[in-house]
This record gives sequence, structure tokens and C-alpha cells, in this order.
Amino acid sequence: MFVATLVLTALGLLLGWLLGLAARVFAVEENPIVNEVEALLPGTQCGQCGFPGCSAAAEAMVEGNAAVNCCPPGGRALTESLAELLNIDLNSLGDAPVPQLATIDETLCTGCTKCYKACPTDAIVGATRQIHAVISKACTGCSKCKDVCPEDCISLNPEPLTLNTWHWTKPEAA
Amino acid sequence: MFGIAMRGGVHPETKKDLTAERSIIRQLPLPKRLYLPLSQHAGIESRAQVQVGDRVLKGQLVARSGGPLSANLHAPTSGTVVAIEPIIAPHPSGLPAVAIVIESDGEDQWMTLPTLDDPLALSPDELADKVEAAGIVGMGGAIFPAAVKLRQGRRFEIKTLIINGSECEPYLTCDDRLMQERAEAIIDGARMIRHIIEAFEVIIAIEDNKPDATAALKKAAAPFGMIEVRNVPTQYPMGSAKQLIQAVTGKEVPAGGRSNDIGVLVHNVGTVYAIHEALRFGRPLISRIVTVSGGCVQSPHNVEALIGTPVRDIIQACGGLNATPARLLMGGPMMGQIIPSIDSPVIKGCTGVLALTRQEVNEHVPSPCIRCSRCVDACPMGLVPLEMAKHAKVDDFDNAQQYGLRDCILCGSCAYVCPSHIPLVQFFEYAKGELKERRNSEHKQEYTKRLTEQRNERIEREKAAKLAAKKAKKKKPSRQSEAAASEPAATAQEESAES
Amino acid sequence: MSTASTPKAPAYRTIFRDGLWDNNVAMGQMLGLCPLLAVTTSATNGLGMGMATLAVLMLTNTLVSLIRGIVTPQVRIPVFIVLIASVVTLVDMAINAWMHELYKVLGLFIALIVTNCAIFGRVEAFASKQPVLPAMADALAMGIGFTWVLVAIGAMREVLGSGTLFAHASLLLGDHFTWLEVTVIPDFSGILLSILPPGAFMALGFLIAIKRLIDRGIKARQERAALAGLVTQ
Amino acid sequence: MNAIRESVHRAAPYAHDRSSVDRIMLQVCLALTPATLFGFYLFGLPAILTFVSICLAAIATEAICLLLQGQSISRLRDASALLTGWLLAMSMPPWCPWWLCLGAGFFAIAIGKHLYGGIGQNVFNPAMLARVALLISFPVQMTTWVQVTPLGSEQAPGLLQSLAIFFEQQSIPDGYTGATLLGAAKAAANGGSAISELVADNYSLTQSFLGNTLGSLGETSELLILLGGLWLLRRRIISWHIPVAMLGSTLLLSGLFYMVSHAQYLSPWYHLTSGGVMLGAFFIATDYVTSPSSTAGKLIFGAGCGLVMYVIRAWGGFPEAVGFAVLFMNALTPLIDRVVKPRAYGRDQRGNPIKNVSARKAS
Amino acid sequence: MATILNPTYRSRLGYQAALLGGMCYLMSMLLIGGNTATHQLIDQHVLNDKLALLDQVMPHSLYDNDPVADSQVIQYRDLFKEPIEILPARLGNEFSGAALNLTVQGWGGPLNFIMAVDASGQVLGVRVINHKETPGLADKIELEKDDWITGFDGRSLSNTSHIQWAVKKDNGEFDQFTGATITPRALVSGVYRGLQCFQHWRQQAQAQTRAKEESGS
Repeated sequence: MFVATLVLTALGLLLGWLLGLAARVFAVEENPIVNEVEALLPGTQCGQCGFPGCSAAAEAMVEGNAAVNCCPPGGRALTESLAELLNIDLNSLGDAPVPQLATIDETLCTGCTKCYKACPTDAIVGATRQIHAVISKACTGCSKCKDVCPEDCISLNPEPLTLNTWHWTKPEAA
Repeated sequence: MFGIAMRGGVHPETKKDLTAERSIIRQLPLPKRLYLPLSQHAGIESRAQVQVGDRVLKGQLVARSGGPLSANLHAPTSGTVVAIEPIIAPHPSGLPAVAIVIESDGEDQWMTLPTLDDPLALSPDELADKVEAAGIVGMGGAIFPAAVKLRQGRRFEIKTLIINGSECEPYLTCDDRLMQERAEAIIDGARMIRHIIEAFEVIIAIEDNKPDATAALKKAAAPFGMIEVRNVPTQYPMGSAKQLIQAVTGKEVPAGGRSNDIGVLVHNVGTVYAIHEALRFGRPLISRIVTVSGGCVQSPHNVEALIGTPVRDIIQACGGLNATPARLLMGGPMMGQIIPSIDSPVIKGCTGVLALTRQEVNEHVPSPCIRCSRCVDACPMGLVPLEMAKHAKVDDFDNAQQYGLRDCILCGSCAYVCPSHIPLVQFFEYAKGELKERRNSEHKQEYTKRLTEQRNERIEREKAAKLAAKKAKKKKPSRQSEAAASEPAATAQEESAES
Repeated sequence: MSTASTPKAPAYRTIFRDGLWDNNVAMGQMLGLCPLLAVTTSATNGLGMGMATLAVLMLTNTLVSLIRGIVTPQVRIPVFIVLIASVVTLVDMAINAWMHELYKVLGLFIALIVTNCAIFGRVEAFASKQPVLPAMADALAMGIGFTWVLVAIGAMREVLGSGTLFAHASLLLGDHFTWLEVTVIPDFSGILLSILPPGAFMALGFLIAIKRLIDRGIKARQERAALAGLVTQ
Repeated sequence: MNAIRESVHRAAPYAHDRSSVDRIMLQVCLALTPATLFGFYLFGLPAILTFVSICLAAIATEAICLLLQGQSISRLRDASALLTGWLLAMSMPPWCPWWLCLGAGFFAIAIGKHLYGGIGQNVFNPAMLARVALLISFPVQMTTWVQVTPLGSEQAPGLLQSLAIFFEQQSIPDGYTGATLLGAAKAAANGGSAISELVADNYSLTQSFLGNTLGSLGETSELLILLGGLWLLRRRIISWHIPVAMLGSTLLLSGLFYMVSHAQYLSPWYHLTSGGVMLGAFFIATDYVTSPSSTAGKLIFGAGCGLVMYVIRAWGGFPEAVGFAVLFMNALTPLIDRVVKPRAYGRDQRGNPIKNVSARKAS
Repeated sequence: MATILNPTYRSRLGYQAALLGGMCYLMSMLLIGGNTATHQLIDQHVLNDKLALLDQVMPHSLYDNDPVADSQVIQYRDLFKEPIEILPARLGNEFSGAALNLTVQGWGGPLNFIMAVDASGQVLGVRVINHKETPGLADKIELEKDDWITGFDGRSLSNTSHIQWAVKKDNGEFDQFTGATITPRALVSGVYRGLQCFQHWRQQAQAQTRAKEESGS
């Protein structure tokens, strides 16, 4: 009977040592997933998600404090890849905010270039004292231009539907 | 006899007897105004070449191809350009599309047509250019520019040119009538295409429910070698290129590939006729045969309509409507589109205008799927529609693709047979649309991300430059003005914005 | 002792609410289903198993909470397992020696408590992070929560399957409890399915469904109350 | 996209076949009618009571479930509940007490169908699920086979007596019950006596095929079931794959073992003509919801049903095994559907594009 | 368990080893203690259980020895795969019968029962100790549920022929249960084979005694 005790104790000693060793050998770096999430985000630091910047949003998403669909510029595609990365059920999310596009009211624009300087994606073209225009292809709808416009001539609207972007909606029934 | 017959497929009531025995109405009253949408083809919009107030002659170029997959547009009659403005497009969305509006002067005066040599004496490349100039697109509804297809064909060893006369959509008889009435022209066009792509043989494939057309074409083809007129079984969707190729040659087009890959090229009889007109007489594509049919049409007929004619006018030419239609369609009932307005214009790809009664459409409230797998049996592409729809319904597009969404040709066979009346095709349209949207937004994100990085780098560079300038200023104050002038305008603003 | 990093212990009210209803072992955490499904052929069996589990849970939670300061993450799983297995074996011996009648009823299942992941679940999730008193409270709450579910499922299956309720309860609890033994439906051959394994799954399924239904009702009422509160303001 | 939401338009096609769910269900019921009527004739008034009460219980349960889910009661018109009840009644013993009938109908619809999410969502065939659940729960009642007592014959119970049996005021007289052929064969096999002798003495193949023998309410006559099934095949309600695969694999297996030992194993012809194989092959295994959707999948499914059924019959604890076999294969259906997909046009069996027969000009 | 104030010695390998080893040592000691405290009681319970069981099938008046102490384990491979425990009963010095602890294969698994036979080879009683048969269907073999098991009382190899040792369905003497034949069939054949064992064992024992007597005399 005491042999059993001895064997058990020896086993415990050995396994405890092995486990301690294993914990040292296979030690994992702290949460590499935040970097992965941040790499997926647009990086425009636009703040539409409500966080100070993309890296703060990434941290919040990993901790579960931000929904993966809170990034309007990223749209559905980003939401899906984030959900997959963080193992989140897409159906549990509500409606995501719709991506927006900036438009400049040409009758009011004075060509002050403030918006042009503020745009994180260089989506506004124009020079001093010329009316500016938005390249919709590059606009992420971050509203930074709107915030700095002294004439209040910039508005943000959902991307208009065209024959090329229209498609059938999901049927209601069945 | 036909190699491997088509897989799946359905046999909807053809309803072709409404119009099949009646000859094409050639002389429609000239419409007051013609509407030419700038997008009547697969690629991007063409660019208008006229301005409001310009006078144009019949056949004159009014819009030039806007890119590689775009096509030219010509004035269907003589008159004045009164507007270039958005009209309601002949499209189920009801969204606006820019169109050139021509008010006809009633004279229908042709521009001077070029004198032509024997087309068969010209080089294939020259002929392809002429086809391109004439603005010809796939007339069976595919609206893919014909010249592009011909040039692609020239890069491959094309053994068989198939002329598609298997008009499988119910109601439609425009190709049938065309084959009966203008067989010689079609054979002539086929010979020209064969000349362009240097095909070994021509097979004209006609469904076996069109004996008159078969006979007419056989007669017209008799003098020429290597042109064979062949019957294929009557079955929907036999008119789809992939299914027709399978029925005629026994080969399948590889997924994601083109018929070129297996040495086959398919052209619709309507396209062949248009090519004949363009190469023989120099006439650009300004009119087409349209089937006007359906239970609500007083006197269903095929009409030869100018492109841009409002649908209202051609229905009136067929005696008008006898009841309010449940559905007003452009194209056939299986793959056609509802049009939002009776004032929508006829476009190049318009094979028919159908005004259908409620009984004809036979639409019901959908009930849950009972997995009867009739859709699986009906699918000519060998897909699993019920699973595709199930996954599309919960926005699981990856799985929908797993079950074949990519290969779906939207032929509607599945939705036609579904006893639960599930709008399967709409699920697929939705899923395909969402996937496209997603791809676009991914591209956009990558693009804007690159832009941001570039901008950040630039700002860093500018900052470094400024710092260097400051240092330089301290050392050599005389250079100050020079440095400031070289800096971009608003460095101060930038600093304040960042702080 | 490394109490600095210990999360604040939840209120006892929360501990009991969690154990008995919200985060019930069987209906919320879905742990310990193997013994749950196996022994609940009668309410008495359920009660016995539940009480044995409760005893083990009390002991292990207390012990683990006591030693939590010296255990390091690297070896915590084997240490806890050794502890749990030993405690269960001791309980098994003790019941066999001093409560032999009960042992005859529960026999096999007591040893199986080792593999009941509910035990390890509580040890790992609660006792290893909390002081002794809350850990004991948690064990009590979770144990009672587990027991009442076992009894409920056992009762459902017993009534449907044999037409009795708490049959042989006196064997377990002593002769004072003979009054518990009720024949609900006399001369009833019983729905055998209910006593067979599928019956256990069905009973558990219904119980969980009922819990969700009640939870939903409570939530709806709270929301209505919140709205009403807004109105008066 | 929101701009279009108010539009009621639907995408193409704008032509539809005239088929509908209720039409399909009713045609299946019609195909079952001859065998059902024959069952009524064989087992008399108590059988009619059993049949009617099971169907009514199924329909009533469906109605209650629909109401509870807040769905339109008009969904009843799809006749799927009637069909489930009908199939279930066909496979029940002919003289069931009232509570068994009500329980059967309730279990099939409420637990077998609506707990899974209603029509089209159930993993298992509801009728078979109910039958098997009852067989396990009430083995005595579910294996009480009455002798053939044709309507109008002397032994046939009258109306009052039928009602008394139905409401358990009177037990079924002892002499009225007996063992089915498969049950007797199983007993003989377990007892070590030769099956061949027993069968030769007591049972006739023709009677078994025609159905003049004891067994479940509506499945004794393999002939009438076969005719109904063939009619369904002709109407294209079902495809041939599952019945042929199931009957084929049964025939093959039973033939094989029969050749090994005549005494130990039952002849394949008896396997095919008793215990509801025909009903299973044509009406139960072919249930749309619970069988695979591809043709290859259907063949695998059918063959699997035959295999499992034979294995249970030959070596398992129950003499009849159609229900168990179908349920077993039902559980595999999602797997089969995932693995066995039809080959898509232009792709090989694994879903990769077929090899390009490159016609590119060498230039 | 993430502790900020972890002293450094805890991350040493030796600490992990000592912790687990110490735990194992402590627990095994505890178990040894537990075992010492309980094993006598438990053994006593086991013995009592066996005697209680014996009481059910063999009247106290039949023996004055301690059958459990005198028990033997024998094996007849052609009758039972598992070894058989035989508890002989003696009154004075006279052999008065025996109890056999047997296991057969039932429908749901092994079926463990005890049967007592008197000196003349008649069954005194049969009781099922342990079974896994379908409840409600085949558990009528328990005396609490049904008195079917008393049907064996008084049977012997001589008063019941080989053919009669079977359930009625197989043309034998014993009832089967509705819907379950396999369990009674197994038990009937088990008792039958048990009697045969008893007979063999008795003959051997008598032969031995005779041999002993002969050599002794």
C-alpha cells in the first residue's frame, strides 16, 4: 500500500516537473489577435466606430466591447472576415451602419482646401480657390472633411444605387 | 444522335402558337420619339457623340463605344436630338438611366451608306471592325458585343460554329419567324462569321418543334458546303449556349471557361442576321424583331421595331391590350425581366414584350421547402438549388457557392417546377448581387487603405523635410524665405489639426 | 497569498440565483449530463445522486478554495483532478461503510461523480478564484440546483414511465419518509420510452424549454416595467 | 437597396408549373387508398376506428401547433399532416385502443415534426418516429396482431363490440391474436428450429403477397402497395431510385444468406412480401424531407435502408425493421447530401473545372 | 489563477513538481487512511448482503454451517463460460444442499442470479441479483414485480424433462412475458444448466468423499 503511495508521489513529482517545463517551452506571446484584427481594419483612423482609432477599435473588438460590424467603411466584407477571425455568430449582430459617401455642394464651396487636407484617403481633389470634388471610389465616408468645412457645404449620404449596383432583394417569405 | 442530351431541363407550355404562324409586321408607324439608353450592352455605357439640338440621319452614329466591352449606338431614324437625360430604364429596378432622345422628323432618311465590296473578299480583321462599327451585340438577350466574341474566336482553333436557332423560351417566336422569312440572309451571315473566325463547320441548331424554320434553312443552306441544319430536342433551356453545345457536340464547357476553350463558338440567329445586314449592306443595328405576345395582347405578332421605340407603340401595333396584365415583361417568361413602365423603350437585347395574365404567370405565396428535389432534377447545370436557396436565405453565401451558386445560369428551371413556389432565382440573384457588392467593398477597402498609407508616408516625409528645413534655417537664416516657398501651402494648418 | 488579483466575490444572492436558476449546472451550463441522463429513472435516484454530488462539490470547492494560493497555473488541472478523484473515492468509501443502504441504490454512480464535469467546472471557474465562504456558498447553490433538476427530471420520467413518484424513497432517506412514496397512476404499465435513455433527453429538453420560456417572460416583464418607469418620469 | 424594398416584384421566372405541395400530398394519399381499403376489409370496424382517430389526431395536433406558432391555420391545406397520420395508421397494429391512436398522432406531428421546426425541417420521418417511439413505449399493444377477420364474416366484431374494443371496455379475445410471419420466424430462429419448416407449414407466399394475412393495418397487401407505388412513379411524384435500391439490397442480402442456409434464414421472397417492406420502399423511405436530394444520394440511401433493415431482421432484437432502418438512414441524410452532390456541368465529381481541351491557336 | 503577486520561486520547475507530487502523496495517504477506517465495515456489509441474499433462497433451517466461508469456485466450461460460486449447506455433518451464484447472458447484458438446490436436486428458490433487462417489459423476473420467478420452485432434472425446460413459446413448461421472450428463455436455460452443474459437482464431491473414506478406512 505504501508502495502505491510512493509510486503515486513519484509520478506526481515527475509530471509536475514536465508540466512546468512544458509551460516554459510552449509559452505564448500575449494576444497576437489584436494585431491581426488591426491589420484587417481600414487604418484610416476615421473614428466612425466611436473609438479613438483603428487600433483602439481592434482592442475593443477582441475584448468584446465593440461589435465587429461597427466599421462602416469596411462594410459587410470586413464584418464577415472579422466575425470569422473572432469566432462570432453573424446572426447575433444587428444591422450594420451603411457606408456613406461625401458630396460637396458646388454652389457653396469656396475652395478653401481644408477638406482636402483633412481627407485621410486623398479622396478630395481640387486646388486653392477651386471648387473641390469627391472621388467616390476613394471616399470612406469618415466625415473628417465635413467637420472641418467652414462653409458647411459637405454632406454625407449613402452611396446612391445605380443600374450596376442594384440587385434583387432577398425574397420575404418561405 | 445528339451526343449527351441535356441534363435536367423542363418542358414549360410553349405558347408559341400565339405568334408562330403569323408573319413579321414590318412597317410600324414611325414613333414620335425614340429613346436610346446609353447602356444596352454588357460593358460600360457608351459615350454620346451628339448634342441636344443636333439633327441626325438614320443610321448615323450617336454614341461611341465607351470601352472594351461596350458598343456603338446609331440613330434608328432621322430627326433631332431633343434631350440627353435620365429616363426610367427598361429594368426591374425602375432606376433612371441616361438616354439620347430623338424626335423623328417622319422622313426616315438614311445617311449615305458606304459602297461595299464582296465581304468574303475582305480580311477577317476588317470584317470584325465593321461588325464592331455597326454596334452589334448578342441578340438572344446576352447583349455581349459580337465583335469582341468574333475576335476572341480568332485567337482559338474553332472547329464548330453553332448558329443558335433553338428559341426555347415560351411565347417567343422572333427567331423562328426570322429563320422562316429570312433564311438566305441568315445563311449568308453564317458564311461571313465562318469566314471571320475560320471555323471548320457550321451547325445550325434548331429545336425540333420548328419544322418550317428547319426546312427553310435547309433549303437556303443546300448550295453551300459544311453548313448543316440540325434538330435538337425541344426542352428548356436548350437556347442556353452551354446546354446547346452539350446537345450538339456532346462536350461540356469547363466551369469558369468559355466555349472557345473546346473549339466552339455560338451565335444567335438574330445576331447572324444583323451581321449579314451590316456586312452586306452597311446597315448598323437599328432595328430588331420583337415578339409581342401574352394573354393580354389583342393580336399577338412579331414586329420589326426600331431600337428605342416605346413598348407602348409596338403593343398598339398589335391591337393594344385587352386586359391589365399581371406582368409586363421584356424577354421571355423564364429569364425575362419585368419592366417598370409601358413607356420603356425597346433595346438591342429585347427579344419579346409579353403582357401576361395572372393565370399565365401562376405565381403563388411561397410555402416552406419540402425538399422534394424537383429543382435538383430540373437543374440543367447539375446544381442543388434547394441547398443554395437555403443558405442564401441566411446569408451564408460561402455555402451557397459550395452548392453551385457560381455555376448557376439563372435559367429559372428550378423555380418553374417548385411545388412550394419558392422564388429560388430571386434568392440566387440576391446572393450573387450581395457577393458582388462584397467584392466591390473589399476592393474599395484595399484601395483606400493603400491611399491612407501613401498619405501617411507623404506626411512623414513632409514633416522630416520641414524639420530639416528648420535646422537649415537655424544655421543659415538667409535661406528662410526659400524654404518656406518650397513647402506645400498649409503646413501650419496641418500642425494645428494634428495637435 | 495572491488575493490582489482575485476578482471581487459576487454577492451571495447572485451566487444562489446563479446556482439555482440562471446558471444552473444542468440547464444553463449543460454540465454533468452523463450522470444526469443515466440515473434519473426515478425521483429517488435523482435525489440520491444529487445529494452525493452536492457533498462532493462542497468538499472539493472548499478544499480548492483553501489551496488556491499555492497552486500555480501550470499544474492546476492535475492537482484539482487528483483532489477531486480522492474526495470522491473517500465519499464512496464513507457511504459504503456508514450508509450502506444508500450505497446499494447509488452504488455505481458515486464513482462516476469523478467524471462529472460540473465538479471540475465549479472548481475551475469559481473555487480557484474565490475565498472559502463564497466557494462553499457556490458549491451549495450549484449542488442544490443540480439536485432539484435531477429530481425534477426523475419525477417526470418516473410518473410517465412507472406511474409512481419517489418509489423506494425510504431506502434512501429512512423510514420516516415512507409518506413520500406515492403511486400516481395505479395499474399503469407505463410509457417505457420515458424510462429508457431517449426519455431522459426528452425530459431534459422540455425542462430547458420551460426554463427559457420563463426567462423570456421575466425579461419581457422587466422591459415593460422599465418602459413604464420612463412614462412616470 | 432600401429604395426598392417597397416593390412587390419578384424575379423571373414568370411562368410556373401547376404543381403544388397539397397536390403532391393528396396524390400520395390516393395511392395509399386501395391498400387502406383492403386493410379495412381485412380487419373490420376496429381498424376503421384506429385509422380515423390517428388521422384526426394528427390533423388536430397540426392545427394546434400552427396556432401556437402564430401561423395561418390555412397551412393545414397542404395535407402533410393528413399524409403523416395516414402513413402512421397504415403501419400501426389494426386494433389499437383509443389512447394509443391519439398518442401516435400527437407524437408524430408535435414531436416528430413541429419540434424540429415544422414542415420541411424534420430530420426524421415523423410517422416512423412515432411508430418506433410507441413500439418501445408500449411493446405489448404495438405487437398485438389480430387474425384476419374480414368485414361481413362471422368473426368480425360488430359496431358495439368494435367500440368496446376501441375504448378498452373489452379486451381483444385471445384467439384473435397471432404472430406475424417475421415474428414467428424470429422466434423459430431464436429457438433453434428450422425456419423453412415453420414457414412451409403455416404461411403461404401468395397470401403474403396478396395480403390475406395478419400484420399492420394497411401494409399486409404488398400487391396493392406496389400498385400504388408504381402509380406514384408514373405520376413522377417519386423517383425510382430509393425503392429500387432498397428492394434490391434487401433481395440481394436475403438471397445471399438464404443460399448459405435455408434453415437459418428466411427466403428473400418472404422478406420482400412481409413486414411492410413495400410500404417502406415506396412511401416511407421516399419521404422528400428526410431523404437525400441527389440521385446518387438516393441510391445510397435506399440501399442503406435495405441493408440496415435486413441486419436488424436477421440478427437484431425486432422482427420488423423498416421503421428502424428508415430512421437510421434519415440520420445519415444530411451527411449523404453534403458528400454526394450531383456533378455540376463543366466540373468533375469533386467540383473542379474539367480539363480544358485547349483550342488556343499556336501563334 | 493569473496572480500578479506571484513570488518568483513559484515559477521554478521544482515548485511545480513538488506541488503535484506533494498533492499525490497527501491524497494517497488520505485514501489509505480512509480505506483503513472503512474496509472492515465494508467487508462486513458485503458478507451481510450475501447472507441476506442466501436467506431469500435457502431457509435457515437447512444449514448450520457458514456457507460463505465454505464457498468454492468451480468451472464447467461447457455449461457456463464464467466460474461458478457454490455455497454448500450442511446440517450437522450432513450435506443438505447448495446455493449457486450464476451469470447468463440476458437481452440487455449479463444477468446475475442465485439459485438454491436441496440435497435431492430440487430447486429451492431462484432470485435475480443484478440485471440490465428492459424495465417494464422484462423486469418481471424480479420478485417485487412479478412472482414468475417462483415458478422454478420444486423443479428438478428428474421431474421436468429436457424438452420441458423451455418457455411455452418453445414448447416448454415456463411462461414467457408478452413482448419479451429472450429474458425468460435465458433464465430458464440458466437454471437448467445450473442444475446440471450442481449434479456434476455433487457427483464429484461424493466421489471424493467416497475416495477419502476409502483411503481413510
